[in-house]
Amino acid sequence: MNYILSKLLEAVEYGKVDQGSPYPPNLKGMDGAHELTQKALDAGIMPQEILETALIPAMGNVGRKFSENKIFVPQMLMSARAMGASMAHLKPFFASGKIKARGTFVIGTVKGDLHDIGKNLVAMMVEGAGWTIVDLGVDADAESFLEALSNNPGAVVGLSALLTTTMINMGEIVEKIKENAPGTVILVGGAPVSTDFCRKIGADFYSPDPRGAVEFLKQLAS
Amino acid sequence: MNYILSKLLEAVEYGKVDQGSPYPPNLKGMDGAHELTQKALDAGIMPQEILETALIPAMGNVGRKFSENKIFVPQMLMSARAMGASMAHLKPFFASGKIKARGTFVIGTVKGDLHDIGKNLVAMMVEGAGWTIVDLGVDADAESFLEALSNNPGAVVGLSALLTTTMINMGEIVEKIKENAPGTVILVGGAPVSTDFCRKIGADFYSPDPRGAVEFLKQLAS
Amino acid sequence: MKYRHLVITDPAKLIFGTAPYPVKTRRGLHIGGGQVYSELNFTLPVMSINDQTLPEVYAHYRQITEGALERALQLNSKGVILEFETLLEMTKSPATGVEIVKIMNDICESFYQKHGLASEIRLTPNDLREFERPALQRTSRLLEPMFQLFEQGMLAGGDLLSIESTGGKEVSDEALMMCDIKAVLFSLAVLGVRDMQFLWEKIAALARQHGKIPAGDSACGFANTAMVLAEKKYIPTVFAALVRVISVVRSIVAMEQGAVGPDKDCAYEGPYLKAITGIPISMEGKTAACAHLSPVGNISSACADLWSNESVQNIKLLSGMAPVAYMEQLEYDVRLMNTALKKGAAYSRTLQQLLVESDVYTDAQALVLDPSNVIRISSALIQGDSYVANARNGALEFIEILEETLASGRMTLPEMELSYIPVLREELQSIPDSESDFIEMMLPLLDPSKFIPSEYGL
Amino acid sequence: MKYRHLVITDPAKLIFGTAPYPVKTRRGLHIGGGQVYSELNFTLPVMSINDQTLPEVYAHYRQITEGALERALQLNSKGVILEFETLLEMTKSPATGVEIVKIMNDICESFYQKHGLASEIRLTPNDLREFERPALQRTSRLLEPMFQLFEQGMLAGGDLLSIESTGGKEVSDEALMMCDIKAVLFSLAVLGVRDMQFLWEKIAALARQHGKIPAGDSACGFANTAMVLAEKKYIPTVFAALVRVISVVRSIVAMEQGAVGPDKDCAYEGPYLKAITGIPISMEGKTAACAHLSPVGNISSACADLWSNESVQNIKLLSGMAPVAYMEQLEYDVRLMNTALKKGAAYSRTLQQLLVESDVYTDAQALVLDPSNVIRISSALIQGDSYVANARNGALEFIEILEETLASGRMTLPEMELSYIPVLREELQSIPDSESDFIEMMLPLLDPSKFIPSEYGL
Ligand code: B12
Ligand code: B12
Repeated sequence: MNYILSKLLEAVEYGKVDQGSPYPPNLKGMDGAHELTQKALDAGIMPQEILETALIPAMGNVGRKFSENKIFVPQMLMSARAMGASMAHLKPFFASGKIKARGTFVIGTVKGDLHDIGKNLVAMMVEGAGWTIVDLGVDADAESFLEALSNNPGAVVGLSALLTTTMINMGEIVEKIKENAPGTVILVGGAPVSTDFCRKIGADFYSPDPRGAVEFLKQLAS
Repeated sequence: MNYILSKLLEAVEYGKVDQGSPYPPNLKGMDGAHELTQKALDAGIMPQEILETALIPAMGNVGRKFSENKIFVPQMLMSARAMGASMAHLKPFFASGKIKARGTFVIGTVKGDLHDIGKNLVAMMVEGAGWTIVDLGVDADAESFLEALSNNPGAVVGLSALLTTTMINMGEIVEKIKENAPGTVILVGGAPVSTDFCRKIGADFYSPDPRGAVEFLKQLAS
Repeated sequence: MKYRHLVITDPAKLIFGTAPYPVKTRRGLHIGGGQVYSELNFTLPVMSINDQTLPEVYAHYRQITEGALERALQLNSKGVILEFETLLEMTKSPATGVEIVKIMNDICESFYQKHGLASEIRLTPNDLREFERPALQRTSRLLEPMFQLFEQGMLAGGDLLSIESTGGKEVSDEALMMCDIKAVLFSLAVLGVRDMQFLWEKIAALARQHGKIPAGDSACGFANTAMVLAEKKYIPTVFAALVRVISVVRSIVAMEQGAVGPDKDCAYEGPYLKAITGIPISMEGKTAACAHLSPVGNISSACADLWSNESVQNIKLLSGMAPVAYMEQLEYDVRLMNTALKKGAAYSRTLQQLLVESDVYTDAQALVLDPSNVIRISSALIQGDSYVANARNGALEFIEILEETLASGRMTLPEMELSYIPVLREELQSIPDSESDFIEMMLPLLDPSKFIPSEYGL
Repeated sequence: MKYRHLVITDPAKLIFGTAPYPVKTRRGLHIGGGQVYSELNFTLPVMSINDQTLPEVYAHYRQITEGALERALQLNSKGVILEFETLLEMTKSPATGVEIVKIMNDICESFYQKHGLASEIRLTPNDLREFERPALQRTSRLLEPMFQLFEQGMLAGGDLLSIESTGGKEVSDEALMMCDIKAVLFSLAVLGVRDMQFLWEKIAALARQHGKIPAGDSACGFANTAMVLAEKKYIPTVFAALVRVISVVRSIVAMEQGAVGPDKDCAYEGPYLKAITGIPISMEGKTAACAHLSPVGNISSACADLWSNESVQNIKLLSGMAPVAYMEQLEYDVRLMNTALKKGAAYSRTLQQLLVESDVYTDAQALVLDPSNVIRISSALIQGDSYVANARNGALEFIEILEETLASGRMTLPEMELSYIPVLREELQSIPDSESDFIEMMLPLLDPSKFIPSEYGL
């Protein structure tokens, strides 16, 4: 692998945002994702290659370590920030079509429900896997999902719910989506949700954790 | 009320089978259901009246006391035996059409399941309420219920299950009955069964105890 | 009866975590050797078992085992017993049961190798014979799949062998409902004993052959059924308590034939078996509220070597899957007992005292589990020359204790219950010493269509 | 902070069932007056709440209340608290919540009249304000239905008033995930404290007006969330333990404004509040495994006056409905503690010792609940001149204790956890004494779109 890219991979994996950022202590003063991405572009490396060879593998490593309980969330969040710093440079190339994202992932916590810690983690990890995220926040109703889908045709949807009295709203949202945007793939999750429930409401996939969602999306995109 | 009938009611309520039976101690040596029924018939009382004015109210009292935890099962069983002694005299009149039973109740523990203590209690109390019982025993499949229904058109069905893996067989039996004998009313019960489950499989009524079944049947017959 | 002396005579020595003859398992559990372990039992949620659903069935057992051991590990568990109590389809087609044992054993082994967490499987096939009515206890072809599952299941890693056999149940079912204590005693001390001799000779021989552990056989269909019926107020608690005492002479036959414990959880003869034979036992109480309500939530743990939840479905609670939640609850109960054991006899005695006193006078069934009463009744249970006499003596001794306790004012019972006591005593007193006399007395009173005497060697 | 001295200074006096200032209820419970009571919490199974389903919703609460009290009665319960923690729809339309309180109260009253079983309802409306983002903590129109439910609900029989208010959560949610201890301390000791002052002044006044009991407000959204995240190994347990300590200065504001306890269960500041203010408290541990897994299953009961299951859905288990099963489990735990209390201080001290020692060195969050550590940290929590200084001092004292314990070898932590300790200490030490200095330090570091300073009087 190109030296700059391998450095960038390391910077993202260990959450080094830019040269000035104090974290992680052992990379103090060294280039962060910000500088390394600029250098890579300056060196003529294709944006798509930067994404595929450095950023996504880095976040893949982070996701693996996280799901093996080898790192805590803050480390993962720092990696996500470093990836964000890198993406800022790449953004123009998405717009121009020079980079193709894996796809768009529309995610939200369903109507009546405010629990978003889990949803945010899922969004972050899916973003790390190279997807564009449209986050509808909490208390999101069917209409807002339909709107997001009409703005992002072909997007995959993720629904989160933590209450036994709001997970039932998932059913309604799934129904409306399947009616108005047939063929849309829908993932569901949240503590009270189960495979059985997923099947029952006609959603496509349930995962108890972000990792499962990422794996499923990986297969979907390939 | 006629004196003989009121004595008969008492005999059944307190489980006095016949003169010789030692139980209950305080009715020692007195006439039991056996003798009193004979006397009532000899006195020209109509069989239907014996059933309606003495036996069923007696068992109604028993059922009430039982469900208020004022007596134990053995007392209830003794009453059922006393009622049986009385019914032996009345049997011919059922055959000749002089007495009309409330209806026929076909009950069984479903396929794969051997738990029958609860089922037996239900059968006994429904019998006490004036119904003819067809007991299919344990491990009963859809075919045996259909056969019983074809022999007893219009009968009400009761299904019992105690295992999470056999209650599911209730669904299959309900389906077959509703298909082959549409209009059949089906009751379900047993520890793991619930109102939700009853609804889900398309049965008509769930009761957690025999009393509820008796009440439901009472309304059905009236 | 083989046992003529108590192994434990001092109530203070009849305590949780400690049995005179501990049982060592393959992965190093030392049951009764100074600490209590959790025994987790579980079952399927509402679903059918057939060829289509088998993958799902296996997935459930995999999820349960992984989830439970993961949680036990996180809680620094000292070790776990997982009871696999089969459902009909898993015994009828032994291959299904064996496959589940394999799945579970692989997971146990991997937790042991990777993390040092020791766990073992108790394999409890269900007694298929009762599908035939009247049951053919000795000649049924259904014995074949049952013993196939025992043998292949133990080879697949089901190291502790148990069953809740049902010999005698044909008579006891009705007897329980009628509170007919003589018929109950007949079903347990005559039919039950004879069937246990027949079954456990075979099970123990198989276990010996393969170096596995013949554990025990609790009178679930009798004593546990009685408890559930008493809990619903269908029969008197006094009666249910007597059934428990009488069960002892039936369940001890497993030990006479070579079973070494840990005895199974659900009928609570355990403390008696421990006092008389010295084996370790499994018990259940408050943490089995998922399976049935209980009048002996605390006191039942007073002498436990394994602490069990009886059974919980694999369904989702707010925290996660129910077996994982119950694993946690068991582990914390067990931690408390183990902390007391570690701190020494004064502490474990005090904890036991609290466990006992918190329940003992609230229910006749609790009274039966008080360690000092266990010792006293156990002495009565081994004095006679026949199982029948022993069962009767034990039962009468319990009535003695009950009346003393009532007279002392420490316990009160409603009139409805009290009125049963003299009747029960009288009936028990009418029972003769000799089995053959008793059989002669009972046979005419029993419904001949319900059971086949020759299937019990009668 | 109003409290400058500890009400309990001797760890031996910080014990279950006994609080310096017990609370007497309408039907005669004497919480903290010498015995522990069960507090049962429950919720709906999977279903939606709307006009069509309301009858079913009511039927669930009726079934839960009847089933639970029936079981408590059968187990000779000394009394029960039923917590009605509302769901969104029951606060948004207060009439729905009030109707449920009525249904529950009627049943409580009838058990009291017919059987003498005393029970009370803890009414816990949910904090609607968080539906607006950023939340309008003081000016939101959503405060209206919340206070309607408080007032009409207490008149309908919801005698104990609680809430798990969320002021400050806008900042803490992210801070927890980043393990940003300064931001957590800001969210609790600045925003949380200010919002609690605002809310509890009102709640206490309403309660006074109607002669009801302003109970307390636990930092569920902070400390309980941290525990759940730590349980998933998403954040270090060391960090979660610190959040618990810091929560104390926020939750004690309820008492400063007039709350008298029993404090709510789920964030475990209870023992601290009891030591500092003398109020009785509710706690939860192993018997809340239905709601979330726990690293403090036994030790959390060491100082409990109410013992709670946090929450269980009304679903069917093998034994019956889950709330009934949990009622039973709570009652047996409570019986054990009450037996010890009745036998005297030596027994209750021994039981407490076992409860504490069985957990204390297994998790940093358990260490925080050891009564002697509670006293030591509590002293640190009341020495300073501001909530900020107090929170910081308490947190640093905990780090001190943690390091002593690690150094003594009684406890070990994985490297992943250990590496956080010096970082956390350093960050805590950088926090100034004065609130205004701290605000000045923090404001530039926080995302201004997330919260509105003026809604906290800043
Ligand atoms: C934190 C929390 C809160 C916080 C929420 C903070 C926030 N910003 O999210 C606060 C305090 C605000 C809160 C409020 C309430 N809560 Co709350 N809360 C919790 C708690 C303790 C932890 C939830 C959590 O964050 N877990 C950590 C995250 C990381 O896990 P997670 O959400 O499960 O997500 C993971 C997976 O599920 C999955 N996932 C999640 N979403 C998705 C989506 C997809 C597509 C996929 C593939 C995967 C996936 O990946 C995630 C990462 O691993 C739970 C307890 C519990 N046992 O879960 C109660 C709990 C969910 N809350 C409960 C209740 C009752 C409430 C309130 C009603 C309380 C009240 N009366 O005030 C309000 C409701 C507000 C509302 N309308 O939503 C109950 C629910 C009971 C019920 N009937 O269902 C619970 C179970 C607590 C309990 N035991 O009683 N709560
Ligand atoms: C007694 C009993 C047995 C006895 C049965 C004796 C008999 N002749 O019935 C024996 C020992 C044989 C037995 C065997 C088994 N059992 Co069993 N058994 C029980 C026990 C302890 C009590 C059941 C009972 O009789 N209750 C008393 C009666 C009066 O109550 P009831 O049956 O619920 O009936 C009442 C109501 O439900 C209602 N009702 C019942 N039917 C109907 C029908 C209608 C129409 C209506 C309206 C009402 C109604 O009215 C009744 C009166 O109030 C339960 C534990 C429990 N918590 O229920 C386990 C239990 C049901 N058994 C269980 C198991 C696993 C088994 C075995 C597989 C064990 C094994 N491995 O060997 C075998 C299975 C055999 C089979 N294929 O059926 C599990 C079930 C787990 C699961 N997956 O569902 C339970 C829950 C025990 C446990 N906690 O693990 N069992």
